[in-house]
Formats: sequence, C-alpha cells, structure tokens
Amino acid sequence: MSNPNYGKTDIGPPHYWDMLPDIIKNNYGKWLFHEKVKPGVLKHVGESGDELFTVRIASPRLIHIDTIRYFADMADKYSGGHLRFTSRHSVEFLLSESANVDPLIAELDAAGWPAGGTGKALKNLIHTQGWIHCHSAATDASGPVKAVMDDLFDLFQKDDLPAKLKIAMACCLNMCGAVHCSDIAFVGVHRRIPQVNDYGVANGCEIPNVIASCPTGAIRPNPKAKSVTINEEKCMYCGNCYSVCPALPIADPEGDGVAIFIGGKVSNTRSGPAFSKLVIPYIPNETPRWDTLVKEIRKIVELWLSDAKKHERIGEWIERIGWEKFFEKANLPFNSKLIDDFTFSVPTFRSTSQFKFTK
Amino acid sequence: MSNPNYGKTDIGPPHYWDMLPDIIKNNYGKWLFHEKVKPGVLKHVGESGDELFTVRIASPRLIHIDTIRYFADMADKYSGGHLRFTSRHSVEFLLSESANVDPLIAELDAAGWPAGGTGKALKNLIHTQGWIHCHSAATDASGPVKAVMDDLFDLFQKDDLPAKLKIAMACCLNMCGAVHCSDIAFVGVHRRIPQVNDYGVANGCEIPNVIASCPTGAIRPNPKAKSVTINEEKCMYCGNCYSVCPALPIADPEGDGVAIFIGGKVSNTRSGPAFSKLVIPYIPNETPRWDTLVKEIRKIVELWLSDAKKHERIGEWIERIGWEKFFEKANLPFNSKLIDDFTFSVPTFRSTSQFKFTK
Amino acid sequence: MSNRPLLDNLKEGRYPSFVKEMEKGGAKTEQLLNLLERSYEEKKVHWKHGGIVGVRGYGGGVIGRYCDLPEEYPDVAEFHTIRVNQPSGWFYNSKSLRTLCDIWEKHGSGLTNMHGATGDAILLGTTTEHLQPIFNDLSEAGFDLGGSGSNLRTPSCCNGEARCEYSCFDAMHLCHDLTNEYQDELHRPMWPYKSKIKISGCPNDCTSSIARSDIAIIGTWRDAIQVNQAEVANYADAGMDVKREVVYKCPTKCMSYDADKKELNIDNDNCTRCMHCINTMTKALHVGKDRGASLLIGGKATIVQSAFLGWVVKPFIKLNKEDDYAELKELLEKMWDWWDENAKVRERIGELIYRKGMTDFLKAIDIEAVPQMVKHPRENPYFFWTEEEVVAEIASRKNAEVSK
Amino acid sequence: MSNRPLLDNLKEGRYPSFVKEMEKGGAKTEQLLNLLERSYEEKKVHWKHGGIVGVRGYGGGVIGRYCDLPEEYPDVAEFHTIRVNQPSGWFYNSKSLRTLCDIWEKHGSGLTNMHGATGDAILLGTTTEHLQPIFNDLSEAGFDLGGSGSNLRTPSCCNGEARCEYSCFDAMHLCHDLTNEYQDELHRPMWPYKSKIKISGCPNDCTSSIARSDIAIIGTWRDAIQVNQAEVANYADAGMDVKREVVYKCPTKCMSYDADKKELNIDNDNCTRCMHCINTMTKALHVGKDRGASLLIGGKATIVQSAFLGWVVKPFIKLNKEDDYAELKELLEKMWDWWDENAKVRERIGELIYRKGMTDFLKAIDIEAVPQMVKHPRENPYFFWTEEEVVAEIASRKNAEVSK
Repeated sequence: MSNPNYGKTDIGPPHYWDMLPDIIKNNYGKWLFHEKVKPGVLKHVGESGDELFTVRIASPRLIHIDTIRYFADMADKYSGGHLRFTSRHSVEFLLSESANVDPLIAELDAAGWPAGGTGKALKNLIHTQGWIHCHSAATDASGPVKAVMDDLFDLFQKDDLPAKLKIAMACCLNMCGAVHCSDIAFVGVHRRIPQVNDYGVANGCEIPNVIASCPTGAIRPNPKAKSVTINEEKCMYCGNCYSVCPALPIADPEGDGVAIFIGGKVSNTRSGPAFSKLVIPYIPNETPRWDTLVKEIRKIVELWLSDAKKHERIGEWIERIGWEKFFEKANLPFNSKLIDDFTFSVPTFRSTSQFKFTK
Repeated sequence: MSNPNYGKTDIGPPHYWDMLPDIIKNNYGKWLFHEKVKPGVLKHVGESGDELFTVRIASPRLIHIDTIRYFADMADKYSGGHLRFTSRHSVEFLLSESANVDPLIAELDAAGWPAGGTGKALKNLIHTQGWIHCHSAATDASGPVKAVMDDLFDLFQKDDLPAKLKIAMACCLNMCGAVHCSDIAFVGVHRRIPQVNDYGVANGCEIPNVIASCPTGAIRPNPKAKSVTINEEKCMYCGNCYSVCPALPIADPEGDGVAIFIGGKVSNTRSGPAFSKLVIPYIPNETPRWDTLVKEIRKIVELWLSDAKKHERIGEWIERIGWEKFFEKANLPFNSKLIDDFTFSVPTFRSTSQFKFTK
Repeated sequence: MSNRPLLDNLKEGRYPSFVKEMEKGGAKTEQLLNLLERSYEEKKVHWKHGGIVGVRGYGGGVIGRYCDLPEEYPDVAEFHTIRVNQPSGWFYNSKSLRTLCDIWEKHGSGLTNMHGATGDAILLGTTTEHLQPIFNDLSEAGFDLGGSGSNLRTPSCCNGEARCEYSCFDAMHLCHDLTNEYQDELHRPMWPYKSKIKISGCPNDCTSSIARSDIAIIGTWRDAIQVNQAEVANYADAGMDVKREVVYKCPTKCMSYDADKKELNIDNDNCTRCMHCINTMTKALHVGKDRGASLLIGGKATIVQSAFLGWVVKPFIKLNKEDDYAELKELLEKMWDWWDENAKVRERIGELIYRKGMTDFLKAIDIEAVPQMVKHPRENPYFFWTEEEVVAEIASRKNAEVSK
Repeated sequence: MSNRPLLDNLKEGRYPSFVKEMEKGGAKTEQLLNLLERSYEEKKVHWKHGGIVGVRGYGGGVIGRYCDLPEEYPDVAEFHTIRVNQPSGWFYNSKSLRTLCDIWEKHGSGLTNMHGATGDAILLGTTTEHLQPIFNDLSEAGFDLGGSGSNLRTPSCCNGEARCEYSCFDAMHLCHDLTNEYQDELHRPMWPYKSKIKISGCPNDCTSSIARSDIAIIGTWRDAIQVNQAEVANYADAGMDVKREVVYKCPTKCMSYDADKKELNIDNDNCTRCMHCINTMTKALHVGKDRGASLLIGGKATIVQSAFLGWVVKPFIKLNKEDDYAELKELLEKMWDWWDENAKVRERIGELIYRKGMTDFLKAIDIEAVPQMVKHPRENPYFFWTEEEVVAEIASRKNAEVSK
C-alpha cells in the first residue's frame, strides 16, 4: 500500500474508455439513428448495422451499495457488465443482445426497479438531499419526490405524452441541481427569517463571517449582545448565515413548505431554454406524503395532458394559451407574490394592452 | 382688461367642442368606418352616411405665426375654418365637401405644404429642438430631420409601403418626445464628459445642486478648487449638470454626433410595443445635411422595403429574420457598444444556442 | 442674399423648410438665424439654462432659455418658451388660431411648435418682461398654460370619438375633464418629478401613451369583435387574401376563415384585441360593445433607470361621464399619493414601483394582483412574507384541521 | 416491525423507495433513519454545517455535515459527504462499481447518490477520521475526488459519441481531457466562487449545461442538415404528418415539405439548429458535417443575482483533439483570469459580466462582439466611449477629409 497519510493526488477520474462495452467502442462516433422500442427501451443503430439496446430504469438517486452491487450483477448477467447512469439519476443497461431486453426488464421489475422514462415520458425526478443530509432544507426531498412519482407513475411508463415531462425538486431556494428550468419544479421555502440565538452567536460564531455570508446585506452587528440582528425586509430566507453559524437556525416546522414553479425547459428545441415560473407560492409540509403538493402537481399535469398539442412542453403550451388563461383553466389563485420584484422584474411586466380576459 | 399683474389662473384649455366642425359634432361617437382615398387623404363615414374628408400635410413643427394664419385662411376657404394637428405635428384639414379635397391639396402643395403621411406611409417626423432652442443638444434637430425627410420624401406620398414607417429624432439621450419606440430613431450623442470650468463653477454654481443633478452619482466635490470633478466611468453624457451649471459645458464639436436605433413601435398591433435598438452608435455631425446619417437611414429603409412582408413594421421584419441576419444584410458592423450593459442587460443576451450563422 | 450658406442649403428640398419658417420672422428672428448658422459652422449649441422664470400663481408653464453669447446676439439673450395647453385632440378653429397668433406677434418671436411632444402649443422665444403680459392676454382669450417641472404635465389624447370609429370611450372629453380637475397639480410643481397622462381611444395607441406617459389610458372592450360578414365577403371579392393578411397575422391565432362561405370566425375568448384585423378590414370588423379602457402605469423615456413601457395595472375600467370618472380619479389620486410619499427626487412612478415592488404599489392603490399584469409570473424564488401573513396562514390551517 | 410509521409509509408505491435503500444499511443507518423519522414528525431539519474537513493536499471534495443532536444520534454526529469524480458520461463496468462499493462499505454508511447534481458519485455519510483512509483507498483504486468550494467543479458531459448520433464532437473525450488538464483548479479552491463546466454534444443539451454551468459547451454545426429523402418518405408513408409535426414546429419556418414528392426542403441559412426536426425524424435528418460547439457563458442557479441562463460568447469553436483543444483552453484560462482578478467574493462569472459589462469581458478574452451574442442590440442610449476611441475616430475622420 502507498503512504497511509497521502493518497495519490490529481489522478483524475477513471478513463471512460475502460467502461465501455465493445459495441460502443466499435460504433463510437458512428451511430446512425435511434428509435424507441417501447417505454423504457431505446435502440441505437450504427453505420455498421450494429444494434444497441438501452434499458432505462427509475432510481431514487439515494441508493445503497447493495443496490449498486445488484445492478452490477444484472449488468454481468445481461449486458456484459456494462451500465451507465443518466444526468437524471436513471440507470441504463447497455445490451447488445435484443433477446436480453425483456428478461432484464422482467427481473428488474420484479425486484422493484421498473423500466421507463424514455421518449415523451415523465422522466426520473431530479432532486436534492432534503432532511436526509442538508442543513438548510425547508422540506424533505426524497419523501415528496417519492410521493409525486408514485402518484404520476403511469406517466413514467408511457412514451406518448404531448412531450417529455421533467419534474425537479430542490429543498431550499439555493436550488442546488438547478431545478429552475424544469417543466415542473417544486422548491422548499422558508417564510421566516432565522431566529437569532444571541448567546450562541456570541459564543460560537465569527460575527464578520456571519455578516459576510448574507447575500442581501440583511445582517448587522448587535454590539450590545455581541450578536447580530437580521433585517426582516432584506432577508430572503436563503439560510447561508445558518451555514456559517448554527446559532441562526432558519428551519420552522409550521412556516416552512414548498412552492411550485412550472414551464421551464433547457433544450434548445423550438422555443429554446426558459426558466420555470412561480404558480403556487406555498404549500405546507404534509408528512409523509405531501398530499396537497401531489394533488396540485397532478392537477397541472392533467390539464397539460388534456390541453397541449403534440410536441408542446408545459411552458410552450402555456405560452400559446397565455399565463392568464393557464391560471383560469387551472383554477389557481393569483397574488402579488407571483409578480417579480427582483432585479430583472420590469421586463416581466405586461407592457402591452394585449391580454385575455379571464373569469 | 383684467388686473395687469394677475391673469385668470386655472381656466384650463379652450373647450374642444367649440373647435369642431358640424359634421364632427353630428357624427361624434357614431363613425362607422374609414378608408384611404389616396396618399394624404382619408375618408371617415358615419352611421348617418355623412362623409368627412381629411387632408393631411407635412409640417416641420417649427412654424411661424404667418404660416398658422395661412393655415387658418386655407381652413376658412375649404373646411369651414376647421383643422387639427396630429401627435406627429402634421396638420389636418377637415372637409365635409369632397369637391374641396383636390383644390385644397393643389393650393397647399403650390405653397410648399405637400399632402401625405396617411396609411402605410412614411409619417411626419417627430423631433426635438436641437440647436435652435435646447441647451443640451448634441446635434441639431430640424436640420437633420429636413435632410432625412427630403431624401425619403417619396415615401411620405405613398401609402403602400409594407407598413407604416415612423421616424423620430431626439437631440440628446434624454430623448424628449420619447423617440425610443420608433421604427427608426436617431439621437444626438455626446461622447465626452462635460468640461469643468473650475472658476465658473466656484463663482456661478450651487455645488450641492450640481452634485444632486447627476443621475449616476458621477459628480464629486473638489473642495480645493471650490469646484467639482466628474468620474469618467460613471458619466453617461446626459447634460443634466450643464442644465444647473453653465460652467460644465458638454457640447463638443468633434465629439458630438448622432446614433441610430431601429425596430421600435408603440401600437399594440400584432407583436405589441417594443423599444428601438441601437444599430449605429455614432455618426458625426455633418452640417448642413448630415449626409452619412441620411445615407445610412436610406440604406435601412430600402432593405426593409425590399425584404419585408406586407404588414411588417421594421421591428417585426427584423424579429422574423433575426438581428444577426439584419446586420449581415445591412452590411453594418457590430461592436460591443451594441450589447446592453445597463440594468436590464441580461435578458437581452442570447441564452440559447439558436442563432443563424452570418458572414 | 443672406449670409447664411449652411442654413440656406436647408431651404431646398420638398419637405417644408424650418429655415423658411424662421425667416418669416424678419428682423425679429434675424439674430436667431445668425446664431443657428454659427451653431452649424461650429457644430455646437449656444444655449444655456438659467434663472427661474414664470408667471404669478404658477410654478410651471414657462421654461427659461438664455443664449451663451448675449453680447453678440442681444435679441436672443433671453429666449424663453411658453407652453399653452392645447384643446383636446388638437382641434382648432381659424378664429382661435388667429387669436393665438396675434398674442404671440405682440409679445414674442412669432415662432411656434405646433405642437410640443407633451401636447402643448409651444411659443418659442420671448423675454422675461413679456411673460406675465402674455399670460394675462392668453388667459383673457381663454387659453391657459400647460405643465412643466415636477408636476402633472399637460394631458393629451387622440381624436377619439370625434373622428374615429375605433374609440372605446370619449377620449377628448376625458382629457378635458382630467385637465380641468387637476389644474392645481398641473400648474404648481409639488411632486418628486413629472407625471404624464396620455389617452388613446383604442389599442392602436395613436398618442404613444404606453411609451410616453406614466399613466396610459388605452381604450379596449371586453366582449366580442363585431363582425359584418357581408363586408368580409366584399373584402374577399375585392381581392384581399383574408387568410394571409388577417388570419395568419393574428398574434393569438384566434381566428379562422372559411374561404367557401367567405366567413371569418373569431374565438373572442382568445383574442387579445391587438386591432390588426380591425385595422385591416375597417368596414367588416368593429370593436366590441362593452367598452372601457386598460390602465398601464410606469411608461417613461430613458432618464434615469432606462426607458420603461407602461405595464398593465388595471386591465379594464369603465369610463363613465355620468359619475365624473370617479373610479379612475380615485385610482389616480391613490397612485400619486403613494408616489409622492415614497419617491426620491427625480424618481418617476415606474421607477418607484420597480424599486419597491408591485406588492407595495398594488396594496397602496387597493388593487388585487391578476395575471394580466405580467407577461409571466416571477422566475426567481425571492418572494417575501410578512409575519402576519404567516401567522394567519398557520392559524387557518390549524382551524381547518380541528374542524375536520 | 420498525418504529417509524411515517417513513414506513414511503416504502409503499411503485416508484423505488429511498427508505428501503436506507434500511439496507442495517445497523449502520438505523440512527439515520430514526433521525429522519424525527424530522418527519417535527417537520424540521437536524443537520448543521460545521468545522472544515478534508484530505491532505486538497481544498475540496469533502463536505462536512453534523447532526444537531449528537448525543441522541451519536452514529450520525459526523456524517460527511465525499464527492468522487465520475467517469465521463457516467459509464461504468461492474468491476469498477464493486470496487467503489467495497471501499464505501469499509469506510462509510453504504449510502450513495448515483449521482449528485454536479456529476460526482456521492458517498453519503462518514466520519472525519475515515476521510483520509477513504481517499487513499480510492486513489489506489484509480478514483479521484471531485470539486467543492470556490473552485472548478467536476466537469460533466452527456454520452456524446458513445451512444448518440447527434453528438457534434467527442464530448466524453473533451470532458475527460479538461478534467485532467485542470486538476489543480478542481482540487484546490482559489477562486472568488465556484465555476462549472458542462458539455453537451448537441443543442438538445442533455446535461442542462445552459442552466447549470458557468461554461456551457454545446455541440453545433455550421453547414447544412443532412437529409435522407428516402427516409423522409418512409416517415410520411408510416403516417407522420410531416407538415404539422415538423415544418410548422420549426421556429424559423425555414423548411417546406412537398407532400406530392414527399420531399423536405431546408433553407439552412435560416436554420437555427434547434434539433426539433432532427429529433422527430432521426432516420431522415442528421446534424451537419462541419461540426464544433457554441460556448455559452454565465449560467447559474438562483443565488445571488437570480438565476442566469448562459449566453452565447463564442458562436462556433472547433474542438480538435489534435491540438489538445488549444483554442478552447486558451479561452477558458483568459475567462478565469479575468474573473479571478475582478470578481467579488461569491460572484459568479455571469454576475461579474453583468456588473462590468460585456465590453470589458470581451476585451479581456480577446473576442470580437457579434450579433449572435444577443437576442437584440441594446435599447438604451447609455453606451460609453473612451477618450482614446474618440480621439482616434476624430483623427481618422480628419485624415479622410484631407485625403479627399
């Protein structure tokens, strides 16, 4: 073994070439086209005529090493030991034998790992850590994600929706994972400023660091208490001060919850990339299954399924009908929190007399 | 006569009703439709069947009372003494006798007052005062306006352009008259900060007023000289400090000139209101006829005439082909001054990989 | 022959010449022309701001202007501007025009702008000592001054119902009424900065209100576009390509055309009243019957926070002469009050709303947020809650749980 | 039966259950589950940031995490995260996965994220004393840590040419190459804030690079879309409504379809390469042959100045393995240098460009402004000139006059 105190540094990641099955090495850069076989299965065809089958399955992202070993076993059995993960945490088995596709799917499904999420489907949900691992979480991540995916699961195993449906989740407004360009994003929100524990701040925190941690300059020194005060009008509940000072907890069981943003996308297809827009500013944390959140998301998805034209992502559909019509059709209340008041607000205001009247 | 020291105050403007011809009073609020008769002439038809003919003529806005009296004479002779002005400074004679239309046009034209500017025409040019009357002017107004209108005059007397063509002019970036939403706007620009005449500031100006007059906070006191200094990086050449302190002249014969913005509109038709966009950041002041300015505007107009579809205003045409294609077709250089760097810049950046390649 | 070769050049050409206009002043404008020729030679302005000038009882309406070479051009050493409040829609009869000319001949240069950008008739060039006499003569003749400075600027409007079948309300009446109602706000500067009202009878917005006024009143309607199918057929018969010129140009694609029946069908629920179809087929299509206006707030030119286009604050308001426009006036006054209390110096109302947020503004004017106010909802998560809101929401949630 | 009714509920349902995954840890994750159940009961997080942790020689790659109830849950009192740099495209063989699992079984909770949002394989939950040993074992087995803190974050890419006919360059090779080239920037925090690179082989942007990375490299091509008309006809014969599904959906309307000949015609000059038609007819349409990438700079999530989508800075760059991506690397280094010198703490490069202006940025990286960088040119007149520029322009004008 090497020096126990120093590992080899800067060796970089393992080389991808060592990870590829022969069919990929042989057809690398020479793929001709691909097509969907059925939900969860893609076929890529090379100029050589070689056919590569991909079986994609759902994953909660948080997986145990026993599961990874199980995937390795499945890969050894069906795909020559080769698999990959996707940017949305799905697992993909890379098969050169079409005959292996159905047996693999059957075995995975029986073990609780259903195939799906390809083509015009509900994709695997990307999300953050939540209460399992994050200190500034305003809600759990894995729990509401599972609740939403369980509820919409049929759509994961279809591939004939109007367009793909990408849902994403972040547990606070720092929006790790950049969920801000999703068809539907739900985001943990705090609604109250951190509580200042003067004794804890005085004895456990570096006040200059605390002040510097605030992106909006809302924190001022409180020399009398050797602590700090937080300006309620400036604090935007990001929790950054709690990161550097545990005596400024921001979690608040009754105040915290979830907001829903919709209509974003990242691909450059047709209308191009767009941010998701706020449609519901607050839903309480209802453990264990966030029933209201699940219900609101289903309502929006069902409206999209019934109203969108083929190839219309949620944002493209709403841009066509107009946001005012969306709020009418979804029967969602509108309030001034939904009107931007940050740096780039003015270009979002409606500077035309063109709009649709709604009830 | 009343008290020579005090006029009657707050009587408000003359009542419009006293200014209207009978045909308007009779059909007020009961007009049915209108149509163009020929360039410069509109016909409005009332529910009553009454027909009102409007003859519109060009005007340089700066007119002498002898001319106004002449218009009054013409109105007496042809339109029962009634006329109006438009928001673009044109004069409109309001005729109830169709037989009077051609004689009126002929007489006006012979006197140098040509009819035109109705329908899909080049409209009368709106503009500011320039060197005739404004202290912060970076260029003359009436001169370049006349040069441009002389050059494009044919288009004033057509009404079958792709769409209406509104050109506007402001003599500095304060943009009096709000020319910022025009098909083509040309704007006087200073390129150097005001010169500080320390003696004049010290002896003639209120330094706190001078400092307060600056919208960007670029002016600081210079206590040693009892004067001020101007921060070159912050000054945006608005001339507001010169307004309150004549010892800070901003006019600069070689530095001053004109910039061209295009593609704006105000009506809510089709694409809705839009700001004009900068396409040429500087053209020198070439008295008396601003030849380069005139040439560049003609180039843009001719490109529009040849490339636009029916009903496309300049901005709508460019939005269809893309700004990159416009610069290519117009053979106009692009440089970083054309990229926004003010408050709302980010939403103007191209946040998509969608664009057209150009030569 | 004059000794002004540069300006003489601008007497040529088919567009009316401002130089010829200036020359009509004879001796009165000789030095002005010479000064302008000098500017053309030097490429440099020769004016400056100066002392405050005005008439008794008013804080605005007159703008001081001074030549920076008073010894050389004594006739224009003082050369002030007077703003005369125009009649609604800029309609005149020959008598009133001659009255104005006579007063200006007596007291000033004889040069005018008909009209200035804000709407006033501009009398261009007089001396300080003439100001009060001019005002006295004007008011005696039934004219009043317009606004300048940090006050309400002269409201202006399109020709409205006087000569337009599109007008959704009596724009000229409203303009006259508001101008008279707010004479004090117009004449006595008292606000953080200027405030402008412009009134257009329909979304064609011929006064450019959305770009040029803090308060844009733009006519609109809530019901269906009125369609005369016989006239649609006439347009088609006369050669109009209805699909290409009308249907395909509709921004919401809310119309269809049956070429066989020559029939145009409009899905009015999805119409955004852009006017294109009505403008293109004036005989066949007419604005709806349930008419009023949209209120768009915040429009302004560039200085300071860059130009803003007005944005929708009240999607629909009825404009009733019967109740003296009570709803509109109440709203205007609430807006001005909030702005006056909160704005910094030289901060237009749009800039204040930008700084403070729409939530504050809408609360101050007691209007509920509706999606028509925005192109789309916010894209960032930086929305705020008051402690009262949070407490109330939690309490109502607990109550609901208890009652379950 | 467990005493965790709330979490037990989340073992039901068809989507894989994270609770079942956590339970696989047995005694190792028992207290973690109990703590999470408590969070579900209290609706409140129980983690906090704490002391700085790491491994020797590196400034990042490990994130400290501490329970706020260490006495009650001693097993998770320390529960740090390790970021392991994934192979390009997240391809693995079973052997390498088992190696990773064995190391993590030895040193940590057994829980992972496959993968974290930035791209790393995340090992979730270990103690300070295990950090160096884990790193030693990882590096011995050929794995290295990813980035965290104010440094280059682990680059990631789509599967590129390994499994996609759209890929316009070898995304996986580039990702691997950049990751190795910039090991120092990745491992030793030195910058004002984080900097992210994401690489997508085509405008479908499967890595969401435009939304999630300071430096987005998105494949594109400069010539014509390759059309196989026989396959177009096959799609039509198979029932595709080519006009409705392809032609009408084209954002620039640059295509037409001849239904009789079953022929698709593309005006490539006006194509913006959105991929919709190629995605829809994968057999008939292929990306062009003159391939490279667009560089979009400035993307980031919300904090601080709200989220930005990356914007075009270099419309087209050739990505040559032959010259080791020299042009790209030179650009990256110029950008980082300028940012490092000019940014405030916690200011991403997009925010710095916003604050300083594109002119400064483009000058620093020596790229000329082109219209492809903007949706449209500026709408305000607030553009600035340097004295040198003005002097030079005047001089060149005078010279031109003299030579006339």
